Amino acid sequence: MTPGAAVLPCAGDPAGALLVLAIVLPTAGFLLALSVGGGRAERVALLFLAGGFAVAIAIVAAIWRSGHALSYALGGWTPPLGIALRADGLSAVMAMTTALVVGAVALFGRQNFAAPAPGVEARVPLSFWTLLLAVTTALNLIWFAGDLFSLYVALELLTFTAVPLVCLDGRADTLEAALRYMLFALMGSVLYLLGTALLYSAYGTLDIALLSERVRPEPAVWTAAALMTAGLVAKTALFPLHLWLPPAHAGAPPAASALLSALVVKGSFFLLVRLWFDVLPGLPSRAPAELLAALGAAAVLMGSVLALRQARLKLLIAYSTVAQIGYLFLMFPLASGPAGGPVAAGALTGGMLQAVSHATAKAAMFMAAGVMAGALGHDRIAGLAGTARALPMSMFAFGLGGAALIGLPPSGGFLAKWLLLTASVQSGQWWWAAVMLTGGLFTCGYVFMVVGRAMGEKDASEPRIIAAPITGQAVALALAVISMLLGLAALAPLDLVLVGRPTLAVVACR
Amino acid sequence: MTFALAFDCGLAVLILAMAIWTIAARTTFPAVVGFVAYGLLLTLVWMRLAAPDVALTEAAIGGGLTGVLLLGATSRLRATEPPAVSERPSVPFRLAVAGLCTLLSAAIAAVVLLLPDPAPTLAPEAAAKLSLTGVGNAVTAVLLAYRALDTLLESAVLLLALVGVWSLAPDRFWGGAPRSLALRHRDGSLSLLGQVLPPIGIVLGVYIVWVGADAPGGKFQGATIIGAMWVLTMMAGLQTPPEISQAWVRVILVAGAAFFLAVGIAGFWLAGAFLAYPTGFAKSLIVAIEVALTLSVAATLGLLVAGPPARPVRT
Amino acid sequence: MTEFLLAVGAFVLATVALGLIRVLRGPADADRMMAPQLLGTGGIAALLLLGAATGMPGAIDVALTLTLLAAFASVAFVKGASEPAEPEPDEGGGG
Amino acid sequence: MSLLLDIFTVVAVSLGAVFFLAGAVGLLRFPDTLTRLHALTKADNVGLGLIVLGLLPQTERPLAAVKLIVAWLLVQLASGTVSQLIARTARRTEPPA
Amino acid sequence: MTGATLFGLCAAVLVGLGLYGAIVHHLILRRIVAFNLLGAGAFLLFGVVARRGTGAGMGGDPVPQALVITGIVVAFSATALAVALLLRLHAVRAAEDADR
Repeated sequence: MTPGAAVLPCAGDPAGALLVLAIVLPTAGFLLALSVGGGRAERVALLFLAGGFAVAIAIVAAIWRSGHALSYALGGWTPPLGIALRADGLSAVMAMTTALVVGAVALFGRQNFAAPAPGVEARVPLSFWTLLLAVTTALNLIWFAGDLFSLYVALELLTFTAVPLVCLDGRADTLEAALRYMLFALMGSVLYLLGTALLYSAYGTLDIALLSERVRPEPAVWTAAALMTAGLVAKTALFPLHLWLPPAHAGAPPAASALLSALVVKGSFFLLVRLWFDVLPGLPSRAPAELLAALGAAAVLMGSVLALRQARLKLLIAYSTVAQIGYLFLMFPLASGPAGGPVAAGALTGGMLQAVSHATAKAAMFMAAGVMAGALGHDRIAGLAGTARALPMSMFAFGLGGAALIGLPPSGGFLAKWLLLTASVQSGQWWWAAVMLTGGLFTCGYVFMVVGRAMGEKDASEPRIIAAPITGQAVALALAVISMLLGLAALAPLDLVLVGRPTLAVVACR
Repeated sequence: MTFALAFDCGLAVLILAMAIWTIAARTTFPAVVGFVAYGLLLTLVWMRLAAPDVALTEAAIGGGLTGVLLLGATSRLRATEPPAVSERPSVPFRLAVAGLCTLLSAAIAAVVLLLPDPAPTLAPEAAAKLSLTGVGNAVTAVLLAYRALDTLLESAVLLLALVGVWSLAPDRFWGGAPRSLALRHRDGSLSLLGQVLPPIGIVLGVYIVWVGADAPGGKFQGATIIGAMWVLTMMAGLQTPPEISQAWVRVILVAGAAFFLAVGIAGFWLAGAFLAYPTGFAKSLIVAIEVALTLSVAATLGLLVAGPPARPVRT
Repeated sequence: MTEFLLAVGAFVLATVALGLIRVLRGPADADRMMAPQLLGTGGIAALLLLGAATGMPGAIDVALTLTLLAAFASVAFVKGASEPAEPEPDEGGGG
Repeated sequence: MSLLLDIFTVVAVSLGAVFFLAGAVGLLRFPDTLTRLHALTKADNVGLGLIVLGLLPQTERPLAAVKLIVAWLLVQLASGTVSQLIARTARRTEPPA
Repeated sequence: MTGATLFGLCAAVLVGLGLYGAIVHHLILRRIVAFNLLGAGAFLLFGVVARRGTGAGMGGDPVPQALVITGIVVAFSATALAVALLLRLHAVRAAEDADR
C-alpha cells in the first residue's frame, strides 16, 4: 500500500446509507418501544425488526452485486477524526444471520412474552422486546463499526442487553449467573479499552483501516493485542474463561438462550477476527494464532466431555456452545497463512460458516429444548422418554440442529468443517483436523444421547406431556432446516465472506 | 516546573495510596470511602492533564454519583457481609494473580515510557474543522459532531442500563415507584440543604451545559449535577421517586436520544449525511441537542441511583 | 506567583493526606465519613490554587461542581452509615 | 498596586494553608470523633475562606470572583449540615467518650 | 520526567491494582469497586495520551478526552446495573432463606 493512496470513504454513498439504517432502525425502535410502553412494545419491535430484516437483505445484495465493501462516513467526517461504518463480506454475512435469528427469536418469543392484556404493561414483556431491539443495534454496530472505540461502546451495549436477558425470570440462581456473566464481561471490556488506549497512543487513530496500514510490531502494539485478545476471549467464553457461560445460557428463558448462544458470543468473537485479520495484519501472528487455536482445541474437547455428562438438557446445550466456540478458534492458525492464499481463504470461509451454522443450529436447539421443557415441566434428560412421540416437530428440530453441529451433509456445519479440515491438511497442520474429528464424535455422542432418550417409550408413571403451541415449534424447525441447508451454499459462489479483503483499506467512493 | 512536578508527585502518591487502601481495606465501607476520595483526587489529576471537561465529568460522576451508588449498596448489604477473613482465595492463587497484575502494570508502564515523541495527535485536525461546527470547545465538537455516533449510542446505553435495572423489579411492583431515598430520621438542617443546594446546583448545571459549546462543560457534566440535585431533594425527603409507568417519565427519559436521532436522520436530507448538520445551523443544533439530552440524562441518572420499582402502583 | 500558588496547593494536599490517614483508620464510621468532607474542602482549595496558578479555564466551575457533589456524597454517606439495613420490601422471586 | 495585591494574596493564602495544617493536626491529636469533627470543619472552612479571599485579587473577571465566593458559601452550608448529621450519627452509634 | 509520564506510570499501577482486586475479592461489591478503580486507570491512560498530544494551541488532544467522557458515563451505567443485580440477588436469597 503506497502512503497516501488510501482512499477514504465519502459520505452520501447511497448503498452505505443502508449501514446507517441497520443501526438506526433498531435504535429508533428501542426508543419508541420504551416510550409507548404498555402492550405496544411487541408490535413496535416486530415492525422494526421486519424493517431491519429488509435492510440486511439489501446490504447483502449490494455487496454481492458490487463485489466490494460498503462504507459510510458518519456526519461527513472522515477518519481519523470521524467514524466510518464499513461492511465487508464478513459483516454482511453476520448481519444477515443476525436478522434471521433475531427475527426467529421474536416470532418464538411472541407466545411467552405477550402483554398480559391488551395495552397492559408488564415487566417481562417490556424488558424482552426493548432488549431484543437493543441487542440488534449492538450487534449491527459490531458488524459495521470501523472504529475501535465505537466497537467498545457496542460491546458495552451488548453486555447491557445480554445480562438482563439472562435473569428475566428473577430467580436467585439466574441472578447469580447474570451477575457473574456481567463481571466477566465488564472485565473483558476494560481490557479491550486499555488496548485501544495503547493503539491510539502509538498511532493517533482508532480507525481500523488506517490502523491496518500503520501498525508495526512494537511493544505498544503487542501489549494492546494481548490485552484486547484477553478481554475478548473472556467475553467469548473461550476455555478456560468459559465458566460463566453454561449457567447463564442454561438459566435464561429459551428465547433469550437462543439469542445469547447464537449471536451474543459471536459478537466478541467477530471482534477478535477483526482485530487479528484487519487491525493487526502487520503483526507476525503465528504464535498467538497457535495459542488461540490450542485453547479452542481444549474447549472442543472439554466442552464436549462436559456436555456428555450433563443431566439437564439446557445445560448440555450450553456446554455444547462452549465446545462449538472452540471450533471457531481453530480457524486462526489456518487462516493466518500468507495473505490471500487459497488455503487461508478456505479457512476463513469455513470459520465464518461455522459461526453462522452454529448460530442457526444452536438457536433451533435451544428453542426446541425450551418447548420440550415447557411441555414436560422439567428438562432432565433422564425423563425425556416419550417426547419424540408427543412433540415430533420439536424433536425433529433438535435432531436436525444436532446433525448440523455434528457436521452431517448437507448441513452448514458439514461444509464449514470440511473447509477447515481441508485447510488444516493442506497447510500440514493435521493435528487440528484430529481435534475436529474427535470433537465431532463427542458431538454425535451427546446429540444421540438426547435423541435416543426421547425416542424411548414413555413410562406410564410419568406425568402426561402437555401439548405445546405450534408457532414456537415451527420457528425452531425452520431455523434447523436452514442450518441443515446452509451447506448448499457450496453450490453458490462462496466468496461473499471474502469481499473486501485482504485489501480492506481500498474502499473507493463511487 | 519543579513545584508543578512536586504537586504532581504528591497527587500521584495520594492517589496510589487511596487505590491501595480501596483494594486492601478489610471491610467494604472504608473501601468505598477510599474510592470516593480517589475519585475526588482524580478530578485534580484531570485538571493537571489539561482536561477540564473530563475533570468536570469525573467530579460529578466518578466521585459523586458512583460513590453514592456504591455506598447505598454497602449499607444495604452490611448485615450480610461476612467477617473479613472468611473464605479468601488460597495464597498461591493470590500470588499468581498478583504476579499477572504486576506483569500487566509493568507492560503498560514500559509502553508509557516508550511512547513516541512527538505524540501522534488529532488536535490540529480537530482545530482545523472546528469552524465547521461553530462551537468553540473542541471536546464538544468531538462529542457532538466528529464522533456524534458514540454520544448518541452512549445515551442509548444509559437508557438500556435503566431498562436493565427496572427489569430486576419484582413483578407485582412493575410500574410503581422506586424505594424512597429519604433518611429515616427527618432532619431540619438536611431539609434546608435540600432546599438551598438544588436551585444553585440547577443553575450551575444549566450554566455548564450552556457554556459547554465554547468553554469547558457540556451536557453530561451539567446533567449529572442536575441529576444529583434531584437525588438530593429525594434524600432530604422533599420529593419521592416517580412511578416508572407514567407517560411523562418515559417521555422525558427518551426525549433527548430521540431528538438527537431525529436531527441525525434529518441530516440525510438537509446536510447530505447521517448526523451531519446543515451549514450555518451546526452550533444551534448542537446546543439544542445538548439541552434536550441534559434533561433526559439527568432523569436517567437520578432513576439509575433510585433503583428498580419497589412499591406497587397507586391507583 | 505561579510557583507560590502551586507550592501552597501541594502543601494543602499534604495536609489532606495527613488527615486522611487519621480519618480512614476509623475506628468509627463517623470518622471515616469525614474523609470526603476533608477532601472536599482540601481538594477545592487545591483546585482553586491550581486554577489560579495555571490560569486554566474552567477550574472554578470544576471546584463548584466538586462543592455540590462532595456535599451530596456526604449526605449519602450519612444515610448509608447511620441507617441499619432495611428489610427488603420484596419477598419472593418476582413470580 | 498589583504588587500590593500580590502581597495580599501571598499573606492570605499562606494563612489559609496554616489553617489547613491546624485542621490536620487537630484531626491527628484530638481524642474522639466529635472533637475531631470540630477541628476539621472549623479549620478547613476558615482555611478555604482565607484562600478564596487571597485568590480574589487574582481573578480577571467579576463573574469568577462571584463564583469563588459562592463556592465558599456552599462549602459552609454543606459542611455545616453534614457535620451536624455526622455528629448525630456518631452520638447514636457509639457511647459518649 | 514530565507530569504526563508520571500519571501514565500511575495509571499503569492503578490498572494492575484494580485487576488484582477484581479477581481476588470474594465479595462482589468489592469486585465492583475494584472494577471502577481499574476503569479509572484505563481512562487515566487515555488522559495521558491526550495530554501528550498537544497541538494547534490546545492543551491536549480533544479526541481521547471526549472518549474518556463517554467511557466514564458508560462505566457509571455498568456500575448501576451491577449494583442493582447484586441487591436483587440478596433480596431474593433472603426471601428464599426465609421460606425454608
